[in-house]
Amino acid sequence: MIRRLFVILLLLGLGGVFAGLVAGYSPDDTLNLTARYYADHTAQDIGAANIVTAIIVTYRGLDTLGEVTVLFLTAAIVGLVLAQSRRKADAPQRPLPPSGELLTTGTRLLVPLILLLGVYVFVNGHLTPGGGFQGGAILASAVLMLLLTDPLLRIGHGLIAAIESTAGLLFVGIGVLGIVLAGGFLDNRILPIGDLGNLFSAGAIPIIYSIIGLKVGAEFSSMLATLAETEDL
Amino acid sequence: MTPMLIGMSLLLAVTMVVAGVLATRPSQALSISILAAGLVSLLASVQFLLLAAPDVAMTEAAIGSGLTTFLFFFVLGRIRGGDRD
Amino acid sequence: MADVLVYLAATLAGVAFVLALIRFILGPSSADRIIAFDSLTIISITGIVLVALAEGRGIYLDVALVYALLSFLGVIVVARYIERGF
Amino acid sequence: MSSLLAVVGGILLVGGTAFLLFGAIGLVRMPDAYNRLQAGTKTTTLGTLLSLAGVACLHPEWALKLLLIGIFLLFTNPLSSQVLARAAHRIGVKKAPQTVVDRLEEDLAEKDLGARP
Amino acid sequence: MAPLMAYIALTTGFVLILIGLYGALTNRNILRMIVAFTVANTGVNLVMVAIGYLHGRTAPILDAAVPVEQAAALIIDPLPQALVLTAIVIGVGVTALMLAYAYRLYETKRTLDISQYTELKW
Amino acid sequence: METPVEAKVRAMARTRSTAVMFATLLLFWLMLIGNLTLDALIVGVLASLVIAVLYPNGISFFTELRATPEAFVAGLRYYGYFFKELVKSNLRLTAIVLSPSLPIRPGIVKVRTRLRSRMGRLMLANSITLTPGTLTVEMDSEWLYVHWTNVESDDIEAATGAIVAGFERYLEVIYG
Repeated sequence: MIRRLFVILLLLGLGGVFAGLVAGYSPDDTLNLTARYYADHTAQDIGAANIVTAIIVTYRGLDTLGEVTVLFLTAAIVGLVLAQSRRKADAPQRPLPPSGELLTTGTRLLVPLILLLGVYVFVNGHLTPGGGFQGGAILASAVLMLLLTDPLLRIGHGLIAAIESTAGLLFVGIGVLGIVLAGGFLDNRILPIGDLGNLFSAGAIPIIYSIIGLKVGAEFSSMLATLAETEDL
Repeated sequence: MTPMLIGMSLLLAVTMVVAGVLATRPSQALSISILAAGLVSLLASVQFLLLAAPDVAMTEAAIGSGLTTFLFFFVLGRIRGGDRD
Repeated sequence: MADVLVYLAATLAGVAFVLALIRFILGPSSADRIIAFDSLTIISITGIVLVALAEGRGIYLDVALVYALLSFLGVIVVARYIERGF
Repeated sequence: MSSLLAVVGGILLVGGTAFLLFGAIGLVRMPDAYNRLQAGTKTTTLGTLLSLAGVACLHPEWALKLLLIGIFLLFTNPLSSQVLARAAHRIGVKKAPQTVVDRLEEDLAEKDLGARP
Repeated sequence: MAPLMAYIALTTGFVLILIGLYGALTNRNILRMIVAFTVANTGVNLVMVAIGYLHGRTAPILDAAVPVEQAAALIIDPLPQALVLTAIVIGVGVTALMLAYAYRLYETKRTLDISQYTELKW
Repeated sequence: METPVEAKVRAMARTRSTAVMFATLLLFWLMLIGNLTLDALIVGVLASLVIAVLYPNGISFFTELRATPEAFVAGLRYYGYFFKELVKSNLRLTAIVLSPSLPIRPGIVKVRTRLRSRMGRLMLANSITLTPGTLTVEMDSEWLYVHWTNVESDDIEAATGAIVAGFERYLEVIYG
């Protein structure tokens, strides 16, 4: 009881702070200096129509490398934590209800389309909303749908690891290529910038985002597969 | 059409708060709590779109609501006993 | 003229949204709540399309596509969970 | 001409959302989960399709992407409803008192069609 | 009237943070605490995006509606959006990690009640 | 053991289905992109090829299609009939929902189908779900279990005539 009172007091205090923040919020009318720089220079410097993508892949490319690394470490740790709980191949399995003909056929119909949508999202990252992270999540959703139809499906961890590490190496390789050929690490101008709005424009951004998409998709898929392979408790 | 957008924003805000309360109420079945948390994320994605952030909206729909909910249900499917408190 | 109709459509969709939310709150069984969740997300797709119309940006439709896909998968996951399919 | 198209689009939009509204009323009023599912599926599908058609009339250059969303919806929406109905039947969600017959229940009692939990 | 949208989003975000914190602090079930954490996570993201919003402007994507020359007058601040995008992706990683640990904890003691785990209490 | 001839037939069927899958995916890609420039085409061909080869289980709208003129006509008539039924079903549901007494008489009935192809059966189930007062609950070889808001007849043949026959007529020509 005393505990709950303490929690409520704490939240009231925090609520007071938040109310002060909302009351003191004064909306800007114009962009600040950094945002103005991005708005004015992205089209000439990077050639990407989506300014958010330009920031993520090029202006702050090193942060994205760190982010992908964090995600990789997370997937690896999830695999490590759950490694001992892996279901044995000959362990008794409780009877699973069959997924039914409709869901099976629907999966076979929809999985290729979902994969295609994922590819579309990350290839078009520099023109439309979306990019590697979203596209990767959609690819992992296709894997999820396969797992739903057949919960005992084994997804080859070797293939996932191969895609993942190849994509990681290519990502760093393109970054280093940027130092050699252009202005710095992960500079996209190793390829011609092209015309704003074309699919083959913005230098190396579509390639980098495709690599990120494959890598993120492989990481999320490995997380899902690891969780699906644990034993029932 | 600003009034329409503001009305939508208000409706979404109220719904998100209601779904948030449903998600954290201890008397709810755990699967419904997770579903309500997923609903908060999905509606937040529409709210992001209203705030002119389509990139964030897509990320929230694909990752924040989609994958998180799936992971929760996979773990919950393994820990059936956890549904009781 | 068309503007008035768009406003009317948004109002109708809003009322439908509120009704589905009521079913989500009340729903006696978990199946009822999942049905309400499904309806809520599909009404939201109409909402996204209306936002794209109001702002005049066609690129928002990509979000609607991803949203439709992910909400569909969410419903299937919950349905398979309650029938103990995994 | 274009204003005529705009009016047609607006009317389609209002019709679609009206179906969404009727479906939501059905969702609240129907007595059991299966009937609610019926109300939910049909009206949301047609309602969303009509709204998409209306927006396509207002903005003809978006028609292709709207068509794609429509095709997607036409396949995913009934599929999720069917999976949900089967799951509800498997866990034994209560049927309304007006229900007159349930052949699936009878057949399940005879042979084991899918392990019931 | 004018910048109402940012106020609504800010308030919703803060309320969601409070709801999530309350749920995480009062619930005893580990999975419920993680659910409450994701609600608070969504609230934080909403606040960050709302701060970057400028009234009457549109998304930072250049196309026919936003020509390059007028970009600075038409778009909103892209930097918070990039930050939130990162935050969401890391958020799902953190959630997955917490869920894996919850599974392992359940494996050792067959319960999810946090007050049963007293080994590290001093 | 299968003979070399059988193996060859199977390999050919597989190649054909992969090619159809590739064409379907390319069509979807062009619809997604919305323009027909060279670079979009290159990426689309590459992506469709990789997906079609990596996921050989996939079936598409056209995999089991009978490529005859009759099938094409039947397809058009099927969609006309389908949309007519969809609108009718919505109007009827609206009438039920808005009437104060809520006149329903629900039940789950059993019907039979003659369709064999997977795509045709999926389309049949989806069509039944979207048409007046019916919702597919379970599909088990030739039997379909259908939830009916207003049970008119409990008899298998009569129910089949009322629910399935209208669509089966067209789908049988299209997919077999």
